[in-house]
Amino acid sequence: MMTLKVNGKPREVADDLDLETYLASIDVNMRFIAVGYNGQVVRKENFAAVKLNPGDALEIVRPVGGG
Amino acid sequence: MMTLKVNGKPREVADDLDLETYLASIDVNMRFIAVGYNGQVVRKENFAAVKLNPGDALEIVRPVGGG
Amino acid sequence: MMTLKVNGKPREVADDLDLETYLASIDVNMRFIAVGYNGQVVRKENFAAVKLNPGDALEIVRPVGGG
Amino acid sequence: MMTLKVNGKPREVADDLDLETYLASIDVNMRFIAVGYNGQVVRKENFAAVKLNPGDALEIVRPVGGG
Amino acid sequence: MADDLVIGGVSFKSRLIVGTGRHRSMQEMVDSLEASGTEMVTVAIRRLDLDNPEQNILEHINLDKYRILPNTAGCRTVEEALFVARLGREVAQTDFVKLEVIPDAKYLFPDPNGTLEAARQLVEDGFKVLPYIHADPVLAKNLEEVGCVTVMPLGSAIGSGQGIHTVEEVRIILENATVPVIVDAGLAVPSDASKALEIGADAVLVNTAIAQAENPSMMADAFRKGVEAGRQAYLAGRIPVRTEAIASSPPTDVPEPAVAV
Amino acid sequence: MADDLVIGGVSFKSRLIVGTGRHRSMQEMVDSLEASGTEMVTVAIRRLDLDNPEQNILEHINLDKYRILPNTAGCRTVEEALFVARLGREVAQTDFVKLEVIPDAKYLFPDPNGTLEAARQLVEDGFKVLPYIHADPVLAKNLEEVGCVTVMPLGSAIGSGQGIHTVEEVRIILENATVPVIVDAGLAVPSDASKALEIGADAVLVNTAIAQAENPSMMADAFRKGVEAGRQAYLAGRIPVRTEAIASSPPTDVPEPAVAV
Amino acid sequence: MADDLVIGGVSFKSRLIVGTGRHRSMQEMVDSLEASGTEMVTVAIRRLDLDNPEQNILEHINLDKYRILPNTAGCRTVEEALFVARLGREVAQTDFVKLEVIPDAKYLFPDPNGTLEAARQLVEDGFKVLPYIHADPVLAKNLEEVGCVTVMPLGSAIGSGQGIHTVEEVRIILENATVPVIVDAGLAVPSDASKALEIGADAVLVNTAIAQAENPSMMADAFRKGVEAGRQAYLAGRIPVRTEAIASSPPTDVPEPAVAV
Amino acid sequence: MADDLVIGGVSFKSRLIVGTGRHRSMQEMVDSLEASGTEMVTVAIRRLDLDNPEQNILEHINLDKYRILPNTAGCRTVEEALFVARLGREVAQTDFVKLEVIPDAKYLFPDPNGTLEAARQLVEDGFKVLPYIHADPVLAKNLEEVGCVTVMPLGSAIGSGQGIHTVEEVRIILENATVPVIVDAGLAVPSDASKALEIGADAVLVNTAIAQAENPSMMADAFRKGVEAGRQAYLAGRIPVRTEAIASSPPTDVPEPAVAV
Repeated sequence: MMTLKVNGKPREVADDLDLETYLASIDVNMRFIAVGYNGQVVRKENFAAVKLNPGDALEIVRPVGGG
Repeated sequence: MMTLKVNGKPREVADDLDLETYLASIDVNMRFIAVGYNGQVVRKENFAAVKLNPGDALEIVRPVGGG
Repeated sequence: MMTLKVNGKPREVADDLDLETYLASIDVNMRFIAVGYNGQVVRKENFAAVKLNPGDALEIVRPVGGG
Repeated sequence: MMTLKVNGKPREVADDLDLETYLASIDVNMRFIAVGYNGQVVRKENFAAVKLNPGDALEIVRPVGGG
Repeated sequence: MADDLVIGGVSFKSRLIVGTGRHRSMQEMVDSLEASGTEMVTVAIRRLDLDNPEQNILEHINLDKYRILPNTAGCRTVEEALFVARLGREVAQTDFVKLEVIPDAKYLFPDPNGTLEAARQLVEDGFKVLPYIHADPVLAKNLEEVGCVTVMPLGSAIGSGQGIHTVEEVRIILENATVPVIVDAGLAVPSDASKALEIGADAVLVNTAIAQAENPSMMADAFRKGVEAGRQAYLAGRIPVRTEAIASSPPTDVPEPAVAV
Repeated sequence: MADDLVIGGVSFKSRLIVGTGRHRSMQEMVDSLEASGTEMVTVAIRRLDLDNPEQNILEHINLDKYRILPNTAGCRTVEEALFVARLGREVAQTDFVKLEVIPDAKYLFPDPNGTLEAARQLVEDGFKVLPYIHADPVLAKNLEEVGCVTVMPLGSAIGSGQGIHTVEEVRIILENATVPVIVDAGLAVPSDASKALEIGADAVLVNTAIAQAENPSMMADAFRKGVEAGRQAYLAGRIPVRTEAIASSPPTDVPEPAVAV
Repeated sequence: MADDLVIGGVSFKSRLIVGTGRHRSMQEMVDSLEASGTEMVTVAIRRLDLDNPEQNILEHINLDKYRILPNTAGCRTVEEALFVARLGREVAQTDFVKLEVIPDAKYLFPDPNGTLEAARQLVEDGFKVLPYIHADPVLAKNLEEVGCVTVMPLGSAIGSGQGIHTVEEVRIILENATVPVIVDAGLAVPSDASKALEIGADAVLVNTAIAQAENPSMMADAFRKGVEAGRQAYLAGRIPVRTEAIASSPPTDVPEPAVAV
Repeated sequence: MADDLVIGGVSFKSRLIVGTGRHRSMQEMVDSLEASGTEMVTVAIRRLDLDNPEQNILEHINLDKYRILPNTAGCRTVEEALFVARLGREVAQTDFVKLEVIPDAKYLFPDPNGTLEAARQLVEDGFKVLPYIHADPVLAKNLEEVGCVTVMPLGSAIGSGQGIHTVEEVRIILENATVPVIVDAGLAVPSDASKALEIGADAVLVNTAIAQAENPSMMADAFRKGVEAGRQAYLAGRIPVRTEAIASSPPTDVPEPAVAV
């Protein structure tokens, strides 16, 4: 197991995990979302290529009402 | 002949004249007009009954653009 | 005895009384005041001449702070 | 002779001249003025030490009415 | 949404009353009345030119669409106003009259006492009186009490295009009024009209702003929309004024560009 | 009348941009977007709640009708704004971004220097940047020079409903601008929107005034009309402001109640 | 500089008239009259409390320094105002009267018709009448014509501290007036007083702004200075308003940080 | 009452800073400085005219009475401002500088980013910087954070005489500021100065309003009084603003003209 920082909170996840698999594991609807990985935005097509390491910071975001 | 004051100007008219005859004599289109006779408003139906005397003041008016 | 209306309130006073005597009887300081008698203002010099009758209305006034 | 740029205009001056000598030569009242030499401000005590070279830019300034 | 304006027992869908003065041509006037969506238009009463009688303005106005509101513009005294009001009633066959008693030629401000006196007599004489007044809350109340069917406080000087200087006074007039309050004079742009209706005014009267615009019909349509916008905003319930800001986007859960440790 | 607003090469018929924040329900939001006639709506970018993921707002918005304008609301620094702008681009698949760099929580006023720096980097990165700024004419010009596709000067504090305090500054921004000028923040009623467009502003952005009105859909429709009224008035050519009055009725030929001599 | 204010034949050096109401103590009143530099103070006329007659306010006011101006505050009708004016004349042995006919308890706005009628009768009765009115230019002229020695247009509601809403109307009153124009009611701060005098008003009347300030004497002195400042600015001839800037420093001969070539 | 204004460690009794530009004569300038009661005056730095050197302005100003505040007027860029600031320091032997970075010739509005950058460098170089800025609360805070000894938000365009358009923004700047806030530019009359000080501004800077008045000395004295009035009013605690009226005379015990029954 390893610990990631996901949306500001620590999360225990399995070792040896890629971003795409992780997102699938937590049932994130892929439509109209974006993911920041250690401060960089990752295009959807690259999710599989991103291997997660302990301490990685993920920001999984979606649009909300705003002005 | 006698002199009336019509719309502020003196006018020579025949003696022994009524308002209706006078208005007809000067080709006033009767639609959408009104007549003041010595400061009183005369209804159309009474034009014939108004005998004109020397010095009478007539105001023959119509609507114009206004705010 | 008779009843006057003084500053809006009924007051029992002796019969056969003049305004000057009445004002003296109630210790009114004569300086900077004025008196209305049945809606008329009475000059000071005339106070003695005003005989009071039942139902007379007196307004005894002085200046107060105002803008 | 050499050419300096003084207050934006070319000026012919003798060769081998220092700032103090030059200012004296043009009768500049030293009170309440300042001198910029090639974009640097020169303190009065250093005027003598500044040797002038062809093409040097001098700004000789004084205060004027301003808001 | 049934939200009619009722003046003297007559219902109106439009809250824009339009003046017919100062138009560059009869056609521009007709077109801008059409574009404005108005249902009541003012006219002035003047002497017929006996030497060359041109066509009568009422021949150009569709009387089935537009109610005529004769005014007493040009009258400086009570006596003049009464006479012109009665001539206007005869001309347009209506008991509606826009009462103006205006001694002052420079700013065309109305005479409060003369207006009240004339209103009293015209009401007695059976008129439905719409008096043009300074935005004086006590005068407005007095006119209502003598039986006027509206009050028409001014925004600023007639034709000045200064907009509405009298917002605070109009608010107070509205608080006390039981008859429709129509803001008249000085309006220049649709936002002036909207503003009046947003604070609760029942209608506005516009003339010069339309007639003298470069494109009167387009401006008339703009005022139509501005009046509708203002009325709807009044009914829709505006937000309060606050000193400080309130974020329109949620203040929390903002993503952080934190890099890995 | 072809009078489109063009922002970053995209044409819009509507000059009303609407925010999606602070609505009482998704249905009220959808209905008021519809009533407003807008073609572009703003959204904020926030962390997904992993524990209870509610439905995504973009599932409710008809993307064929409304262009999405992600904002960087909530960002206090350049770095945060760059990150959120890039997340927003990914979320909404658009290169449009409403840039907000707001260090001040009380009045939500933007940082002029941070905004300029972030704008510079986002333009380089290919964004079409719509920056939210104080109504500072020099800053507006600087932002235009670094390649922003509009400037968005504020009227007053976000959500304050104070209206437009910055009319004079906006006038000056308009004089110099070669990109569209969109007045944003503080608008409360349609007359605020009309006023902005009457002086030549190209569009307005409204959120709280609609979302928090008692009747959001009616207010949205009112703003639609107010914006159209203001734009038309600008195009129709308003009357000048005069110090004195000009009669809207002819000053001469007034009938006189003269009695016979 | 001989620049006296003359009201009803009486000369005043001070252009600040002060009300004596709403003070927290007689001493605060006396001190702030002193600090204000005023030469005329208003008082109200009320029933003596026969049961416990406290000391008379005029015992506290130096009648050699301050002329007394009795008012008719509290009167709603012409009849009441006439009666109270006559009582006031007797009380203070003066023919000056500040006329108030105020039917409205909420905003304390005056009745234009009642005020004109009462003024007419009081002038006939030998009074020097200073009428409190709405800022209505025609009414102001009418009051002058019946013989009032000043007109006193209101700035805003009495005691409201809203300042002067009626600047444009006061300007017009000033254009036409041949008697002194005194702005009364609503003033809150010295800038309100200065503003009135800067546009040419002859004096101001202040009460609540001084009496209810945290420090009445300091505020009274501030108003004294503000009134003097406003009058001097009027006499000194202000600069015109311009749309564009004009540099206060010379635009040319700016030194350049040019480096050597 | 010890109520000094402290700027950069220097105490001032007067809260009026005066510019020396645009005077019709040196004598008028000297007289109006005297009348203004100021303790600090601004000067610009310009090239000496080598061909006809007229007398130096500082020969006319009593340096024991007036602290000199050189400005960087005329500078469009950071580089120019740094150079002119340093020349000014040498000319007047002071580390005080009024920083102006103004790229815009028409309205003379300052560059927020250039001003911040120049301020940062001048502070590092040991200057006491008084920056002229748009009334932008965030920029004002940024300038304070880099070490400026005041901020000087503008009221309106320099020399325009439009007064203070930025009252709301200045209020917010005052809320957050820990350095003195000096309102500069656009003031025309003493009421403008009073207004600024009444809301808590620490001082004002005035030039054109005095120099170009018909009578500069009288106007200078008027501004002196206006500034004192405004400051005292601020300290004396103004009355609150109310929607409704409050009678300044007692509402009860009004005598009644009741006649006998």
